[in-house]
Formats: sequence, C-alpha cells, structure tokens
Amino acid sequence: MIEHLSTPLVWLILLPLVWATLAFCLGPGRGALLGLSGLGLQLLCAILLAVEVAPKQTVTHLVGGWQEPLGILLVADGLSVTMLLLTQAVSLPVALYAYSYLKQGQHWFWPLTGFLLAGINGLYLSGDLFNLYVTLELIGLAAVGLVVTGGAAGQVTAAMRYLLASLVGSGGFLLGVALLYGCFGTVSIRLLTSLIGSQAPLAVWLAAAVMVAGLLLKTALFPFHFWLPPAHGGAPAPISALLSALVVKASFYVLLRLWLGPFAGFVSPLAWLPALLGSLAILWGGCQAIRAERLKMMVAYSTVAQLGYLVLIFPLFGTGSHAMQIGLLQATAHGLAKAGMFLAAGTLVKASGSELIDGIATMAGRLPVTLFAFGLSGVSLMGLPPSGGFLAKYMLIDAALAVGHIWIAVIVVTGGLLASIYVFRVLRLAFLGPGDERQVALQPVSAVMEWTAFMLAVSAIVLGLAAMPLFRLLEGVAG
Amino acid sequence: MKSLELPLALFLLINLAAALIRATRGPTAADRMLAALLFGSTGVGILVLLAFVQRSFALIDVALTLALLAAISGIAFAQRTWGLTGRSRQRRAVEREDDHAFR
Amino acid sequence: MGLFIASLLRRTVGFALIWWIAAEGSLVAWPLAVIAVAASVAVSLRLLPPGKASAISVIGLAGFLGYFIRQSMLGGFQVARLALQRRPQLHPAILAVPLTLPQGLPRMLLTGTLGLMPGTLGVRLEDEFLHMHVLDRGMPITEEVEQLAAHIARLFGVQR
Amino acid sequence: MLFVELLSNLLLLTGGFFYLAGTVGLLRFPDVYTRLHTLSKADNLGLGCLLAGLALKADSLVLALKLLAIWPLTLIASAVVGYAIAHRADRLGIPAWQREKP
Amino acid sequence: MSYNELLPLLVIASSLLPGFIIFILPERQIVLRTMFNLLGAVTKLWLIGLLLVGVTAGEQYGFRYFLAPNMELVFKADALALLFVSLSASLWLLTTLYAIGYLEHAPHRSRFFGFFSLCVTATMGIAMAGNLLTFFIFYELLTLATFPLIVHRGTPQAMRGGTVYLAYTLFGGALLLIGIVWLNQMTGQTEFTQGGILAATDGISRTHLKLVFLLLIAGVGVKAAIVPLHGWLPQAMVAPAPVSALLHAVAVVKAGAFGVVRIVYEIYGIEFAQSLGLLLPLAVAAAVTILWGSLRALSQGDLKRRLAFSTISQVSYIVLGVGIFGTAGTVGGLVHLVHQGIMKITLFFCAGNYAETLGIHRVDEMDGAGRRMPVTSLAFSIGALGMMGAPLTAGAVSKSWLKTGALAAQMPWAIWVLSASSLLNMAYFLPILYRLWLKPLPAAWPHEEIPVNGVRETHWLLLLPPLVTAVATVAASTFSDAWISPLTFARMIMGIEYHTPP
Amino acid sequence: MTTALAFEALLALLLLWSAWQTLATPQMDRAVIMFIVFGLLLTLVWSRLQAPDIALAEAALGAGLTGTLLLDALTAFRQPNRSAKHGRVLAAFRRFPALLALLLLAAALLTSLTRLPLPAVDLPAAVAGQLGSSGVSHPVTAVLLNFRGYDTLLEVAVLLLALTGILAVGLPAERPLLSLNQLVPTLARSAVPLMVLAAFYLLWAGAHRPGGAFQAAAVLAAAAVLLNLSQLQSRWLPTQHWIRLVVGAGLLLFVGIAAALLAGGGLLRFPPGQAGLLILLIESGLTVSLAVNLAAFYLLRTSSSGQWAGQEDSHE
Amino acid sequence: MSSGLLFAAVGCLLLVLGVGGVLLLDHLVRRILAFNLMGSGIFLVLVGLAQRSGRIDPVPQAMVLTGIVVSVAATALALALARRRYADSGSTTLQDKARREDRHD
Repeated sequence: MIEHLSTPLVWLILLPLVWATLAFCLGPGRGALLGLSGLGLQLLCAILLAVEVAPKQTVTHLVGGWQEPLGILLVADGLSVTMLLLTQAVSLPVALYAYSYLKQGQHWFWPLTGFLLAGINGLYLSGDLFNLYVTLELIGLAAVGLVVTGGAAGQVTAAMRYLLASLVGSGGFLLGVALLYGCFGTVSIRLLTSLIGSQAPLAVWLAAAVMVAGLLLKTALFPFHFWLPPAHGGAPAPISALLSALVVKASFYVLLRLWLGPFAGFVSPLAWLPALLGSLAILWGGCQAIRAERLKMMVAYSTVAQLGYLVLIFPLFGTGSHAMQIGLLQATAHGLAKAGMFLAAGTLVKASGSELIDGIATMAGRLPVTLFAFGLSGVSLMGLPPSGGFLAKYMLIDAALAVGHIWIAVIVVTGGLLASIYVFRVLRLAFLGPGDERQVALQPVSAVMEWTAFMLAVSAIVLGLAAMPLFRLLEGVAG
Repeated sequence: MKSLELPLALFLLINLAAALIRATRGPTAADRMLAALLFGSTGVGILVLLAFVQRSFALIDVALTLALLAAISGIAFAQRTWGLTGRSRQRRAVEREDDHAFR
Repeated sequence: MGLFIASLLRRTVGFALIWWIAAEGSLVAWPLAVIAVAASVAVSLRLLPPGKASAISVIGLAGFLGYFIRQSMLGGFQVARLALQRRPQLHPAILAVPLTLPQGLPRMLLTGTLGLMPGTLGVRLEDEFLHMHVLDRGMPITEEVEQLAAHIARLFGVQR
Repeated sequence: MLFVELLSNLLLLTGGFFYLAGTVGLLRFPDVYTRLHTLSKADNLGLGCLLAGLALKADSLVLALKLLAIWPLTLIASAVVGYAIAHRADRLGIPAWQREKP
Repeated sequence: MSYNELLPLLVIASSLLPGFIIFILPERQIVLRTMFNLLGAVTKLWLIGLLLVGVTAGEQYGFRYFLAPNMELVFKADALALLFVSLSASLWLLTTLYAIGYLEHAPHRSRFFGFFSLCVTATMGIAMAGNLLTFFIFYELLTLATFPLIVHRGTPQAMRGGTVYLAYTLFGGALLLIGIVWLNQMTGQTEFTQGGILAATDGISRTHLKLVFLLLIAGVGVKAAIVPLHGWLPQAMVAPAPVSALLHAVAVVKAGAFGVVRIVYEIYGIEFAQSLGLLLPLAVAAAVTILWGSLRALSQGDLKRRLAFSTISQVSYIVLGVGIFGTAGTVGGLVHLVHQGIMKITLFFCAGNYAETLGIHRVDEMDGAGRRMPVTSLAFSIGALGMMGAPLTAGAVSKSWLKTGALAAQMPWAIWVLSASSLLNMAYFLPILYRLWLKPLPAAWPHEEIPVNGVRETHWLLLLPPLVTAVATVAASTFSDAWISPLTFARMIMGIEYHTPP
Repeated sequence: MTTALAFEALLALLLLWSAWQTLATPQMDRAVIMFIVFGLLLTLVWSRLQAPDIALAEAALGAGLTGTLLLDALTAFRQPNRSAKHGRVLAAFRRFPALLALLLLAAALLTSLTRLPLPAVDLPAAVAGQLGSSGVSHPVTAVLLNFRGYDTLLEVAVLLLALTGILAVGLPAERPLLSLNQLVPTLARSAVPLMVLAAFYLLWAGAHRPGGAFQAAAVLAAAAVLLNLSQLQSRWLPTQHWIRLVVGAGLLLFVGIAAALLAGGGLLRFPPGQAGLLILLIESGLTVSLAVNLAAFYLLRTSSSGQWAGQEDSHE
Repeated sequence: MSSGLLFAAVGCLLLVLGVGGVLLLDHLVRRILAFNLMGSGIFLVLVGLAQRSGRIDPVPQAMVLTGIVVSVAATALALALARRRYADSGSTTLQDKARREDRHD
C-alpha cells in the first residue's frame, strides 16, 4: 500500500496541482512557501524516479488500472526523466528567485507556475496523445497567464499573441489526434507506433504534418517564432526564465516523441526540413539578438536561435550517432543556461532601473556574482568549453560531419560566433571604466536573486564536465 | 405510412435556412438576434423531432436545457449590447439613455 | 408563518413533480432527488418570498390557462395570416393602455402574456400605463387587455 | 390507435405550418416590433403543436409530460425576451413602422 | 585515484582554487589575497618540481576522464608539457609579484588576480593536454580568461583591444574546433602521441589532411600571432604591464606556439608532415612573420607597441624551428619557447616600470632614463641584447641552434631570414639603449609617480622580477649545458621525439 | 434515407454558412450573433451524430455562457468595430500564400477522408466490455470519469487555471446595464429554481444517460448569469474569497480522491464496488466548483477603483 | 456517405475557416470566434471520423467534452486579454494604433 502511495511518477503531477490550487485559494501574491516546499518535494520525486528508471529503462503507471487502449498510460523513460529532472532543477531556483523578485504585489505567480509545472510534468510522463493535448493546453494557458504577470500593456499584447499562437498550435495537434484516432481507433502512442508502418495513408501523413506544424509553432521554431521574443522578453525575469528554459522544450519533447515514435516509419526522409528551419533560426535569432536594444529582448532572441540547435539533430537520427543524447544535452544545457541568463538579466535590469543594454552599463561591474552568472550562462550558450553547451555543440558537429552534413557543422559554428557577439556585448559593459556619465544609483537587489542565477549558470557549466550520467540514463531510449 | 418526423425536421431546417437570410440581412442587430432566437425555438423543435427519429430520448433533455436557457443570450443582448456597438445614430440614442440611473 | 409553510409545501410538491417528470419516473437515486428538490425550493423561496401575489388559486389557473391557450392559438393564426397574405395588412402602432392590476407579479404576468396574445407586444411598463406595440390598430386592444387582466386578477385572487 | 396517430400527425403538420408562418413573418414583416410578434406567437404555437403531437406518440406518460414541459419554458422565455428587445428598441428611439401614405 | 593521476590535476588545481578564492575575497583583503596568490604559485612550482624529477626518472603522469561517449579529457605531463609548464609557472610567480606591486592602488584587484589565476590554469591545461579536445577546451578557456584582463582598465582603447582580441581568437577557436572534429572523424582519435597518429593510418585523403592541417594551424596561429592572424596583438597592448607580460611570455602567444609544436610533432608527426609537404609552407609563413614583425616594430613610437611587434617576430622563431625539418631546428625552436619568454617578460616588466614610475610610454620620452632608473634599464638592456641575439644571452643560444638546424635541413634562406631579423632587432632596440644611457636627463618626466627612495628607484616588487629574469637570460646562456637548463631539456625532448639525441 | 441525407446536408450547409458569416460579417455584434446561431446549429449536429452529451454541453454553454460572455465583451469596445480597411489589396496579396496553404490543407483533408483505413483497435467494444466495472452505466461518463478520468482531472485544472489567468490579466470595472425592464427579474425569480433543479437532474442523469457534472455546472453558471442580468446578483469581486475557495475545493476533492486511490494500486483506480459512489461524489463536487468557475468568467469584476478600471473609461 | 463522414468533412472545412480566421483577421474578438470555429471543426472531425461506420463511440465523445471545456477556458482568458488590450491601448487588434486607419464606417 505504501509502495503504491509513494509512486514518484504520479506525485510529480499531483504535487504541483495541489499546491497550485492551494495557492490559488490563498489569493494573490501568496503561496510562496507552499510552492517552494512543493518544488523541493518534486525535485526529490524526480530524483527518485531517475533512480528507479536508470536500471529498468522504463517505468509505467496505468491510470485507473485500465490497460491501453482503454486507459491512459504514464511512461517514464530516460528521455522523460531527463526532462523532468531539468524541469524541477530549473524551476526550484527560479521560484526562489521569484520569491525575492515578486515579494510585494498582487500577482498570481504561484498558482500559475504550479499549473505550468503540473502540465509540463504531465506532458513528459504521458503516453497518450489526447492527454498530451490537455497538458499542452495546461502549459499554454499557464504560460500566457504568467506573461501578463507584471501588468504592462506590452505584455498584454504579447500574451494575446502568444495565446493565439498557442491555441492554433494545439489545435493543429488535436486535429492530428482526431485523424489518427479515426484511422486507428486509439490514441495510445505505444499502440500507434506499432500500428503505423512506413506505408501511411494520406490521413496519417496529414496528421503528422499538422501535428508537427502545431508543435513547431508552440516551440517557436523559425519562422513560427514571431510570438516568442515579445512574450519572453517582456515578462518579469523569473517568468521569462521559466518560459524560455522549460516551456518551449515541452512541445519540442512531444515533437521528438512523435518523430521517433508513431511517425518514425515515414517521416525520416523529411528530416532536412526541420533542420533547415533550425539553421535559419540560428542565424536569424543570432542576428536579431545582436541588434536588440533591450537586454531581455536580446536574451529572448537568443532563445529563438538556441531552439534551432535542437532541431538540427533530426537528420542525424538513425545514423548511428548519439543524436538523441545530443539533443537532450543541448536542451538541458540551454535550459540551465538560459534560466541563469534571464535571472541575471532580470537582476541587472532591476538594479539599474533600465531595460536597455546600454542602460545597464557600469552597473554590471558592481554586481559581480550576477555578472558571472550572465557570463557563465553565455559561455554555455556560445558553446565554449567547458560547458554543457560545448559538449552538445562538439558532438553535434561530430555527428554531422560523420554523415557528411558539413552545412550543419558550419551553421553550428556560425551560431556560436553570433552568440559570442551578443554575449560579449553585455559582458564588456562590466569593464567600462569608472566615471561614466551613465552611472546611476544602484537599486538594491537581494543575494538570493544573485546566487540563484549563479547556481543555474554554474550547473550549465558543470553539466559539461559531468554529462556521463545523462548519457547512461538515455542509453535505452530509441533514436 | 412513413414516419413524419424526419421530413418535418427537414422542413424546419429549411425554415431556418430562410431565417438565416434575415440573420444575414439585418438590418439592425436586433433583427439578427431575432433570427437567432428563431433558431433557438426551431432548434428545440428539431431536437424533439430528432429524439423520436433516432429513438434517443436524451435529446429531449437537450431540448429542455435549450428551452430553459434560450432567453439568456436574448436578454443579454437587449440589456448589455444592443445600441452600444451599433451605428452612430443608435449610439447617440445611447447617449440620451437615462436608464443608467436604473442601477 | 402559515403562509410560508403552505408556500413551502406547494413548491416542494411542484418541484418534486417536475423532478419526477424529468427523471421519467425513475426513483433510483431518491436521496439526490430529495436534495435537488430541497435546493430548488430553497432557491425559489429566496428569490420569490412567499407573499400574497404568489399565492395562486387553482381554479384561477385553469381558467387562465384555458384562456391563454385559446388566445395564443388565435395569436398564432393572426400572425400566420398576416405573414402569408399577399400584402400583409399591417397597421402597427404603439399604444398606451391604463393598468388596473396591482404592482408586482400580476403586472409582469400581464405584460409577458400580452406578448403571446394576438396582435400585442408590451414595450414599456410604467406606473400607470402599459405601452404596447400592436399589429393592427383596428383591433379591440383595450378589451383584450381587460379580459386578460381579469383572468390574472382571478389567478392571484387580487382586487383590481 | 389510428386516431391518435392521425391526430398526432395533424398536430405535427400544424406545428410545421406555424413555424413556416413565423419564418415568413420574420422575413416579410417590416420592422423589429412586428417581427417580434411573429417570433413570440407563431413560433411558440408551432412548438406547442409539435410537442403535443409528439407527446401523443410518446411511449410513456411521463415522457409525454416531459415533452409538454418544454412548452411553458419556451413561452416564458420568448415572452420575456420579446418584451426585453421591444423595450430596448423603444429606448433606442426606434419608432414603430408605419405604412407610407400613398 | 593514483598519485600519478593526481599530480597533474593538482598542478591545475594549484592555480584554479586560489583563483576561485580570490574571486570571492572582498576587495580590501589584500594580505589574504596576496597570500593565496603566492601560496598557489609556490605550490605549483613545488608540484612541477616533483613532476620534473619523476619524468626525468621515466615516470608516466596522466589522467583520463570521459566527458561524453568518445569524448575524453586527457592530461599527460610529458617532457614537452613540463617545458612549458615550468616556464609558465615560474614566470607566473614573478608576474604575480610584479602585479602586486604594479596594481597596489588600482581598483578591481580581486577580479584581476582571479582571472590571472584562471589564465595560468588554462595555460597549465594547454601544456598538459593529452589530446586535441583537451587542448581545445583549455585553449578556449584561455581566451575567456584573458579577455577581462585585456579590458581591465575599461578605457575605450582597452575595449577596442579586447573586442579585436575576441574577434580573432574566437574565430580561430572555431577553425580549430572544426579541424579537430574533422580530424577525429578521419582517425577516430586525436591523442597526442610521439611520432604522430597519422603515419600509421591508411586510406585517408591527403587533401583532407592538408586542409585539416591548415585549419588547425590557423586556429592556433591566431594566438601565436602568425601573419596575417597577428592583428590583435598590438591592439592588446593597452592592457596593464603584467597582462602584457602574461600575453607575450607566459600564456597566450606561447599557447599558440606550443599548439603548433604539438600538432606538428604529435598529431601529424614530423616525418609525415614533411612527406605531406606541410613543413615548408609553415616555415615560409614563419619567416614572413619574423620579417614583417621586425619591420613594423621599427616604426612604432610607443614602447609597448614596439615590443608587441617584436613578439610577433620572435614567436615565429619557434614556429620556424618547428618548420625546419631536423633535430637541431626543433631544439632551437623549443629552447626559444623558453628563452623568448624570459627575455620578453624582462622587457615588459621594464616597460611597465618606466610607465608606472615616470609615466614614460613612448620611445622618445626615454632619454636619460638609464640614469634615473639604472637597475631597470640594465635589465632592459640585457633583455634587448638577448633579443638581438647578442653573445652571452639566451637569444644567442636559440639562434645558433636555429641556424644549425636550417643548415642541416638545407634551408639556407632561413639563415638569411634570421640574420636579417637580428639586424632589424638591432635597428629598433639599439636606439632605445642609446637614449637610455647616453642621452641627457630631461627637465621633467612625463608623469613621475614614484619618487626616488634612496637606492630604490621604484617599488621593490617592480624591481625584483625584471632583475631575476635578466639574470636568467644571462644564465640560460652561460649555463646552457647544465642539467637543469632549458637547452638540456629541449634536447632531451628531441631525443624522445626523434629517437636520436642531438 | 434521402430525407436524412438532405437533412444532414442542409444542416452542414447552414453550419458552414453561419461560420462564414461569423467571420465575414463586418460588424462585431453581428458576428457574435452569428456565432450564437452557429452554436445552436452545432447542437443539432451533435444530436444528429448521436452525441447528446456534447449537444447538452454545447446547448448549455452556447445559450447560457459563451454567448453572454461574448456579448458582454463587446460592451467593452465602445466603438463600432469594423475590421481595418486599410490596404485591403495589399493585405490580400500578403495573405495570398496563407490562403493558398489553407485551401491546400482543406483539399488534402477532404481527400484523406475518402481513403481511410479501417480502425485496427475496437475501442467502443473495449468500453462496452468494461462498462460493468466502471461504476456507471453511461459509457461517455464511464470514459470521462473512469477510463480517462485523468484527462478530466487535468481539464478541471485548465478551467481553474483560466480563471487564475483572468485574475492575472486584471478585471474590468462593472458597467451599468443599458436598460433594465421589470420582466427579466421576474423571469429569473421563477426560472432559476428550475435551473437548479435541472442542474441536479443533469448531474443525476450522468450516471446512466447523457448528462454530467460539466453540463450541470454550465446550467448553474447560466443561472448566475441570468440573475446578474436581472440585477438580482451583483458582480463578484476578487476580494470575495469564497469564490476561490469553492473553485479550488472541487479540484482538491478530485485530486484527493485520485491520490487516495493510489493506495489501491493506481491513480484514479476506482474499486469496482465503490466506483459509482466515488464518481458521484467527484461529480457533485465538480458541479459546484465548475459552476462557480464558469460563472466567475462572467461575473468577476473589479470595483471601480480596481486594477485597470480607470483606464477603461478614459476612451470616449 | 455516412453522417459521421459528412460532418467530419464539414469539420475539416470549419477548421480551415477557423484557422484562416485566427491567422488572417485582425479584430481580436473575431479571432477568438474563429478559434472557437476551429475548435468545433476539430471536434467534429474527431467524433465524425470515429463514428463514420455509424457506430457510436463514447471515447471521442468524452474527449470532445474535455475539449469543449478547454476551449471555453481559453475563450474566457482570451476575451479578458482582448478587453485589457483595448483598455490599455484603445485598440481592438494586435497592431499598434498608429498603423491603423479609422475603424469607423
């Protein structure tokens, strides 16, 4: 009985639901302690689940005790556990930061975040397409709610645009679910994978097309990225961190699952398409980040670029390389680094009172910890050693050259150089000499805000030195 | 003798199609709303007919619910919307409206 | 107090009857039915506190219903005739008729019912007058309103 | 039995007729007020006949009653909505349509 | 973890940990910071001593660690590594001492010394890297750690210098990365192995190998400042004197030159590289750099800029030595790796002293400074003479070995290049010496900051390091046959590389 | 048969026409009315598709809540709101690729419908087979609360989340009604008790025939809307904590039962014996909290000194 | 042609109409309406396809109920955002006011 009750997999979904609801009942601005302790427990659950999954490769849970196709199957394998660990590991420090950042004020950060995490965790554990749709909507609405937290007019517009994009995206996904159900009579990913062969009827092709398109829209892959920069760049820093580090990964994860699962039989000849979009994303995002005037906008465009790397792995599946591991490593490294960078950017903005990159000049030098956090995150984003970003980049180039995709290698290297331009654009400000006229009084920022960003950035670096457990966890995953 | 329900339902539907002309033509928003209300009451009729056609008496519950709630959007339209977003002549009418005091 | 209990009983029976009809005679989950009826009665008592106006006489109701159904048939026929005429013989106008019924429910019922009666449609209810839109000015509007008002007065057992 | 069926069908057809009349009225009548008349009278009568006709065909008494219970609901609804819209139209200063004097 | 695995890691940690601690220390904790700095430097020297003893005795020191499947972090402390490690570690100690004096009242010292330590750490990693991946990791780390030092002053020129530096080195890093991955694709590994890893492999396109060589050399050539990749070095002159010392002698350009050595000898293998026909172009590039650097140095009025172009020229001696097929040339190159370091750091220390004490930045301001600052000027003169290759200085030793090598390799043009370079060196150093000693004192110094205090012409911490390195410059020549001398060590390495001690 | 086909075809045409009108009619209030019409037609479609549960939901929501919500929202926009006219031709060109893509999508979808494989999995049979142990006898409810109860759990969370989101966006200030007549309150006074009864009925019906918590909640919410339209129920303020408590309680009850059932071996694993009762318990809780939740979409307003009340009136 | 298939086809058209509306129209309320049309279209496809052989399938029906709830939630949130957008900027679209011409008739 106790062993049933202590299924970490289920609690990863229930815990955030419970604390989000309780926080909602408590009212605006409250529920921080609930949220933080819930997040701590979630992290524990994720670790327990990882320990459980590592030897067995998959752990499943039948909701309601009903077998597929009648019931919904929850599945945890290396892939989902990695994402779950990332989610909890990022959200806990971000929540700590938010606790300090949002201390006063009437906001709904805690319940929204709780629902967001329930959605994300549920998504990573779901083995059922329709259930994935519900979690996608949960994530989408929570993210939109979070974007408006803070209340500026620009954020409302960004949130509206985000909501519409998100709804169309999940609409496409649901249409695909409908078509697949019509063809096969089930929405279980596992059953569908075994049912769909390489000779798919037109309806299945269409299902794949609309689902992929919808998910790309939600992932904000170029040219579907239009909604991301204003939404991520405009929201308060901890929220931007959550959105950039976690939310866009969720739909990418579904894309990955579908690509390697039900659609594997017939989509692989088209793998160049997402990779092409990814390449364009890297170049476009990089250039826009360089041109950005506002600090957080720059970081948001950097997300557009970094998401491009994720889809570059698609042509590499089935070539004997560690494509899946590379993708996950990149996702993890980006998640940690981007969260760290957004938090650091938030601290800089808050301390200097200016959103402009030039506006934070000389402020940076007075917040060394934050600056280090920004710099270390930047190291990972640029793909410089020793960082998780570097490992992913190196392995990506390696795998691409192995199959003769030289263009991928060139894109990756170019992307790294573009990233270095915009990262150092900020970092150099820290070294500007004293006596600058733009110098303004430093608004006080709490140590928690500085150190949480730092911890995230450091973990992005450490990931580059301790990635082997991740690879072992992912050993059994297909791809 | 062939059952009369389905042809009658079709007939009512044709009625609705005709009413849709009113809904499209207007001219005032209220005229369109009237068409919508007609859709409501005719819809109830079609629902009960369908209940007998398909021998699915749960549709009577649907009809009941629809009948019970049919008034709400009409009232909301009359009390909250009409005239506020219409033509400018009506807007001027709103300006002289003294019903604000009613609350 | 007695009034309250009478009202309570009447409404309970009424709602129970409605439940019974809706549930198509099934009494399987009677505890839920009890709660449902209790809740509806409670809501009803709150929204429509028992009072003079809400005490309806059964005979009055029967008379009213008979009159009403007959009149609404007539109303339907009249509209059908007008609608299907080659040139609809419409002579609409907005008229005001004096009100003889007491304030409250009776007047509401009058106004509402008039909308279902031949040729009349309430437009504005004021203290002393009811403004109505009529399809044909030539019709005996005042008589019709008088008749209806009489029925309603009987229904509620009120003086006019 | 035959009589009941015949009556029922007759009622259904009558109902259909009133519906038709309501729709035609909605299309042909000149202004909001007059159209409201068709809606609140013809349509309701049509529905009433329809329900009565179907009630005769119902398998059980209680089902028949349930069908008939729909009618008062729609009556109340259309009476109130009709009044509400007419009231609002009046408030907006929309005059009643008058036949142009030749 | 065994002792032999641990020792290389400790060498790295001995500067990494103090670096971290220094970052955390508050700005005003001067004593504590100095203590950690010196403790780290001394510990490192001691550890390197242990390594030296062990390596000479034939012990193997190394450490391996999997970063990812097929990605191994490999450290190995072989003789070549130790040559570089000991040079950097000793000069780090001196530079630290110098910097403590130099930055006595400057702001941001925590930051400065922290990144300084990181720089040295990266250099240690580069030196002890056991494969190209490890080399690359520390190579890029060095880029990151030096940037804050170059822009340390925060002036617009410093910013520009830093930006140019980044543009060059990051681009070079990208080329290097592609080269490494490509090579890894073709060979399956990039471990530094005596005699190279390519000779044994078959079926690899020679064109591809040549392209990869180009990529790799271009990658490391940026830091080694080979023309036309040298543009950043003169710009980086705006950094404080200890940083210049670091860039020119301890870490950066040396890392590039060291990379050339590793790639040519231990990846391609000298004989295989020769058979691919890669050495001659390399030597030519080096020769061009030598001449170009010297020529440009002639026209520089700013002392540090002149020294910078001198470095461009001098570092390519090392590359030239490598490019000359044969043992003697290599010994010349390797020994110059050390010698150039000692001599150039002397010159930069002195230049820093002039600037810090008297505010002298330009060559034409140096008139009579020898009388005001005799010790500094003596050290400067020794360094300058060494650069010219004057007898009894370290420069003479390296040049003679290089010339021998060139002769042996039948590249007589190289001798002409070296001689021409020596002449040019004289042309831009002798005027300075003339001004120092023979010109009269000026009426006032541009910006005298530190007044004369008895015999001490300036802060003693500024004085000690150049003295030590000047003495070393002489000693390296005088005792060139001693068992501990750089020359002996270089010959030992060559013995291992060519299996025939020269 | 042909009559049936004609009926369906006409229904389909009407549905598409009303949808088109919703998008194409120039004025917003017309669009909303056309959308209400669309909802009514959709109810008929669902009935024709033998899906009375969905028809009920559509009817309750479309007639009661969505329509009023949309009509209410229109009052916020003071101006008549035609779509922007500028650069129509240019816009058409800009939109041409999108239109082409949409047409292609439509063509592809329609083509794909003509060549569908036969479903390999017979899910209806599986549902029928396990219906006996699901605790309810109505298959849709069995799927909704037992077989796929987890979806429903998350769906309730979505609804609560939307409310949170709305609170985060900020609430507009209450606007007075344009006009009020005395008949509407009378209607409300007599109809609302019936609606309460209907809600209970739908809740009760869910166990063995079409109906259920959500439909019941929609009817209750509609009742609240009606009360507000008749000025019997003032708008709710965010400071009324009971609203949040009630809304949260439903979800907590659901999660609580789901978690408690973990002890039996699985999330939401109803023991066959108690399944019926537990499902009824969950549904009852949900009815109340969903009703408050849905009603709050319409009723929650800020007091005039609220978050952005002042801004709204500044446009005239 | 079964009624399921017919309405699935109608659903496809509705969906395309809705997507086009969400993407190409500018008035926010209309885009919200379009989203609802799109959702209804998808729901029709889901149930219609599953029931194309005429047999009732409760699973997609239950899914559609869930979907309806989700789209009601989304609609409510979207309306709140649209109102807020108008209150903040006086604009009923996502474009900035400066770029638009007069919206009056």
